[in-house]
Amino acid sequence: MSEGLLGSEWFRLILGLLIVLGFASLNALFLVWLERKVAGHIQLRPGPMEVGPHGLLQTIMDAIKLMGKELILPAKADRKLFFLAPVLVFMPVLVGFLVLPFGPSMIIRDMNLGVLLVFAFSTFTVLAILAGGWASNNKYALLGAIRSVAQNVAYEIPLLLAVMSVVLMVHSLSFSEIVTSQKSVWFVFVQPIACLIYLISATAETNRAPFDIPEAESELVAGFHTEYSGMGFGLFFLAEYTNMFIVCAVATSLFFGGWNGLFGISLGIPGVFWFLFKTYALIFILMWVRWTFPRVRFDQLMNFSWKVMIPLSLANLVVTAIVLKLI
Amino acid sequence: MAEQDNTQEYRRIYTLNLGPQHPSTHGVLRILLDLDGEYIVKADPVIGYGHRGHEKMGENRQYKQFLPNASRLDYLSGMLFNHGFVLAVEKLVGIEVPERAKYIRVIASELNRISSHLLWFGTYIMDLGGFTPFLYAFDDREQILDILDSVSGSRLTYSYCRFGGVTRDVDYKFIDMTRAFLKRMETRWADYDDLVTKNIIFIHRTRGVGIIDEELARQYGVTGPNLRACGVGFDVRRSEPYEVYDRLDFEVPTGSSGDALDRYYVRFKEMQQSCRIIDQALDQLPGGDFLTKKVPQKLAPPKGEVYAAFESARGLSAFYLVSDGSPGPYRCHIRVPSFGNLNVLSEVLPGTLVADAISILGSIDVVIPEIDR
Amino acid sequence: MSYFKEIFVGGLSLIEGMAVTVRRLFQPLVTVQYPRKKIPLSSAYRGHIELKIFEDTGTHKCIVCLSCEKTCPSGVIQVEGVKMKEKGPKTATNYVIDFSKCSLCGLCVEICPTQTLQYSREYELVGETRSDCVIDCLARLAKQVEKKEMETGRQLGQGDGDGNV
Amino acid sequence: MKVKELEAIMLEKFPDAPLKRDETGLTGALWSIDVPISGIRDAAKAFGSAGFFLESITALDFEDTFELVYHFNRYEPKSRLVVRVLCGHDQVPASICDIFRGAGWLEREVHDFFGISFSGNTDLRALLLPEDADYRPLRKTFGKVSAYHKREEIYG
Repeated sequence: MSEGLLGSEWFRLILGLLIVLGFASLNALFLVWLERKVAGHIQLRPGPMEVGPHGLLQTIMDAIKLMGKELILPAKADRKLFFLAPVLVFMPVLVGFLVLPFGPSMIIRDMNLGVLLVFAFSTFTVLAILAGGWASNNKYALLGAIRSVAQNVAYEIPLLLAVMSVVLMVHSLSFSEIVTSQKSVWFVFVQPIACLIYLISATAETNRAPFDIPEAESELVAGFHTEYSGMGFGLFFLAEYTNMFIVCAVATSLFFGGWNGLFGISLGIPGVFWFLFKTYALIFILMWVRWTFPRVRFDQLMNFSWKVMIPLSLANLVVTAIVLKLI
Repeated sequence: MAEQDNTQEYRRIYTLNLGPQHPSTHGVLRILLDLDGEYIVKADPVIGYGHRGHEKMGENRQYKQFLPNASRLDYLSGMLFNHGFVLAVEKLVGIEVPERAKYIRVIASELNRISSHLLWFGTYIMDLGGFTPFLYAFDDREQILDILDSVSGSRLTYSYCRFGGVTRDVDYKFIDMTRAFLKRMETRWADYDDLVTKNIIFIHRTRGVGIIDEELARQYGVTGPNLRACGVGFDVRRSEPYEVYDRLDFEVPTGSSGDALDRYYVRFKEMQQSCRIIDQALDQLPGGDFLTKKVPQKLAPPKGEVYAAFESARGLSAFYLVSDGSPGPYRCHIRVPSFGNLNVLSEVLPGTLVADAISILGSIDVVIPEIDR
Repeated sequence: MSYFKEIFVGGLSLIEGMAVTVRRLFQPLVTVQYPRKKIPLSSAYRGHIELKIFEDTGTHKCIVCLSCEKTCPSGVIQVEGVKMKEKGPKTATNYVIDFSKCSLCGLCVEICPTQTLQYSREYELVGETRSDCVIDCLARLAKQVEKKEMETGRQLGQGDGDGNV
Repeated sequence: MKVKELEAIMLEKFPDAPLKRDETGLTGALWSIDVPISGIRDAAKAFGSAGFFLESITALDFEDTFELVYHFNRYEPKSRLVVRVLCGHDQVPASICDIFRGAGWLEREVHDFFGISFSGNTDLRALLLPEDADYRPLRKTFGKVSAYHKREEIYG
């Protein structure tokens, strides 16, 4: 009986969800700490140092503080939408965890449409951002929300085209199959341009600097979450970092061989550690980029997408298709 | 039908209140922006939030009592304003300044100019969204503050110059620290070039943005690096050399197109020129007194007036003092460069994006409390 | 062609920028964890003013000439004194500064005829009310004298002791 | 434009108040000219076409009159020029904000501090003072004042 329970799909799902919830929150807190540490050391200062060893508990304390704060509703704001938006922004990000291949047997639900599911749901966040920006009844928030929509639409296309080149090579939308086919050679060596396009578009998708124009601090104060306080803001924050983890995890499994070691050499390290190591390395690069560059302007961002990224990704896709056909 | 169109047009344009509390208005500035989408239709800067009545204070104080006020006008170049005020009073009363004091003042002023420009550099990149150069610039600026602290005892509002000299002589430690700073900066310029000047994103954010041409600058009395960026090599240190600037060899860097990128270049090169000036001044630094003994405790200048111009970090500044023979001025007017530099915004901003507005505002380098006085 | 060139040069410039920041990642930190570690004050540091202790008298030399009070631009200083002897200068009975108004210009220190004013080296100042900013310099001096006597183990100022030289 | 030409123009326009040259430059201005209140715009136009820019406008409050002081300068060494305009306490000088567009704010500031209105400047809202300020802080009748002189007591 118990074996039946353990093996049942439902048990697996519920356990998975619980693990995902815990992991997502802790991971986001860790990432915030990591971001502050990376930023600090790049800027020749130590970052958080006071709470816990090397400030490790700082973000946990911050989260507790955020939970204790009052949720302020601006005058004439759309009450329902205003409170719905932070929830809406966080839920789709969690769904992405369902199909992420942490290890050969560590996928909560190995769907044959896994890649599609992740991107379908990650697109959903833009709706929440729009809702939050609109409901705030604040011009800065609205401007940020509008920018966010335009940006996401523009960068979704090269992102998906880049993913498409990989999918064409594997003939599958399932993460485990994509990862398995990178056993000997990672796709980053086969598809370097697609990988670069994916990483740039993913940065834009997650609204990270230098593409953080929806929340452009020096222009729009805080962009779409200007009016959010307490845990409302906390959820946006959490979603941003979880989203960052997801895009990097997807990049890891699409281009950097997922749980596989380099050229099939795993050094006896379990696959899940390979996966996490590579994901965090990618996250580190995103942070490094963020703390180096100034922000691009809105129209330049769009130009870059439509004039450089999309033609490039289309060309890459066509070349991939032709080469595959010839082989 | 026509009426309906009008109402639609009316709704298209909305007002955004940029400031007084906003992350990048450099002090308490408010700009009323009429926007069409993200494009600016009309801009109206509103100032005066930091008005302290320095000019009225000047009338009610003795000349030397106004000394601490001078550095508080433009707190980023406190030494320069302090220096400028002392120049004005010395001119009015006719006080001879020892050579050594002149050199010390020039060194201190140029150090302050670099620190002001470094702060501008950092905050400007921060306005554009890059946070890290800000802290690198502050790291360098900290060296200057340490140097000035070691001689004036203060880090921001120096109050270092006195009528007829300076409060405290410089020692070998000061000279060594300054030399070490100059040496350090030689390697830093290359880093700034790699990190910012050559950066494609930065260039795209600033090239062709917020063009102030010569005619516009003349109309609004724009001075300083903003004027030099449009190709006019006008610098008070050159045109009316005060102290020992005529004995020092330095260039007045100019740009060509007057856009934000040129303003950046000009300020960047100015920092390097200031380093050159300091280097020469240290070489030429003579011995002797640092403060003349002949200044009476109670100044009694002759009746008359003086208009003493000097080059602050932001441009042509001047103290206009009218004396009625009493120990305090009858009228004390301060010409501040940021006034004209900000005034021009109402003509530069329309037609640009909100993001550009921030870029332009940062690039003209205003200090609002200086305007508010 | 210029299109590709710009992408290439632009990309290169971005990588150069990242090289600068990553180099910093391995450089020693420049900041100091303040309350745990402190930077030495510069010798010229200007704190609020205080009365100097003279070795010969063991106290200050204020003669209540009121120069500092008159020269202060902001009316920070309040001095009161009484005449202890028929001839000679007054002795200060009250020397109070309101530090909240002080702009640290140093005019009082420069004008003092007996050089009995100096800048203190106090910089960790905090107050909860306005009255916390009011510093009684004579009381402060008395404490400093006491401390100095404890340290050196001898009575300061074997002279006449009331400020006269 | 050469200095000679400018001097000729000014002499033609204001025959009884020639352009005075101060060789010592002790006051900071190389030339000075006293212009009647009706002649501000003519003078400003002449300086504008001679390539001058407006450095500052300020006023002095004397017991008998206001004195408006305009400082012009050129992008050349030592060419500052000061224009003095006597303006009675109830007189309204003409605005030069269409000749020098930057003059608008400077006139607003003078209006703020002294209550001098400039005819032709349509935007005389308070610039540095609060919007509802009804006091003129730099007049010698406001607040603490150390002295209030007649003009000749200072300028002789």
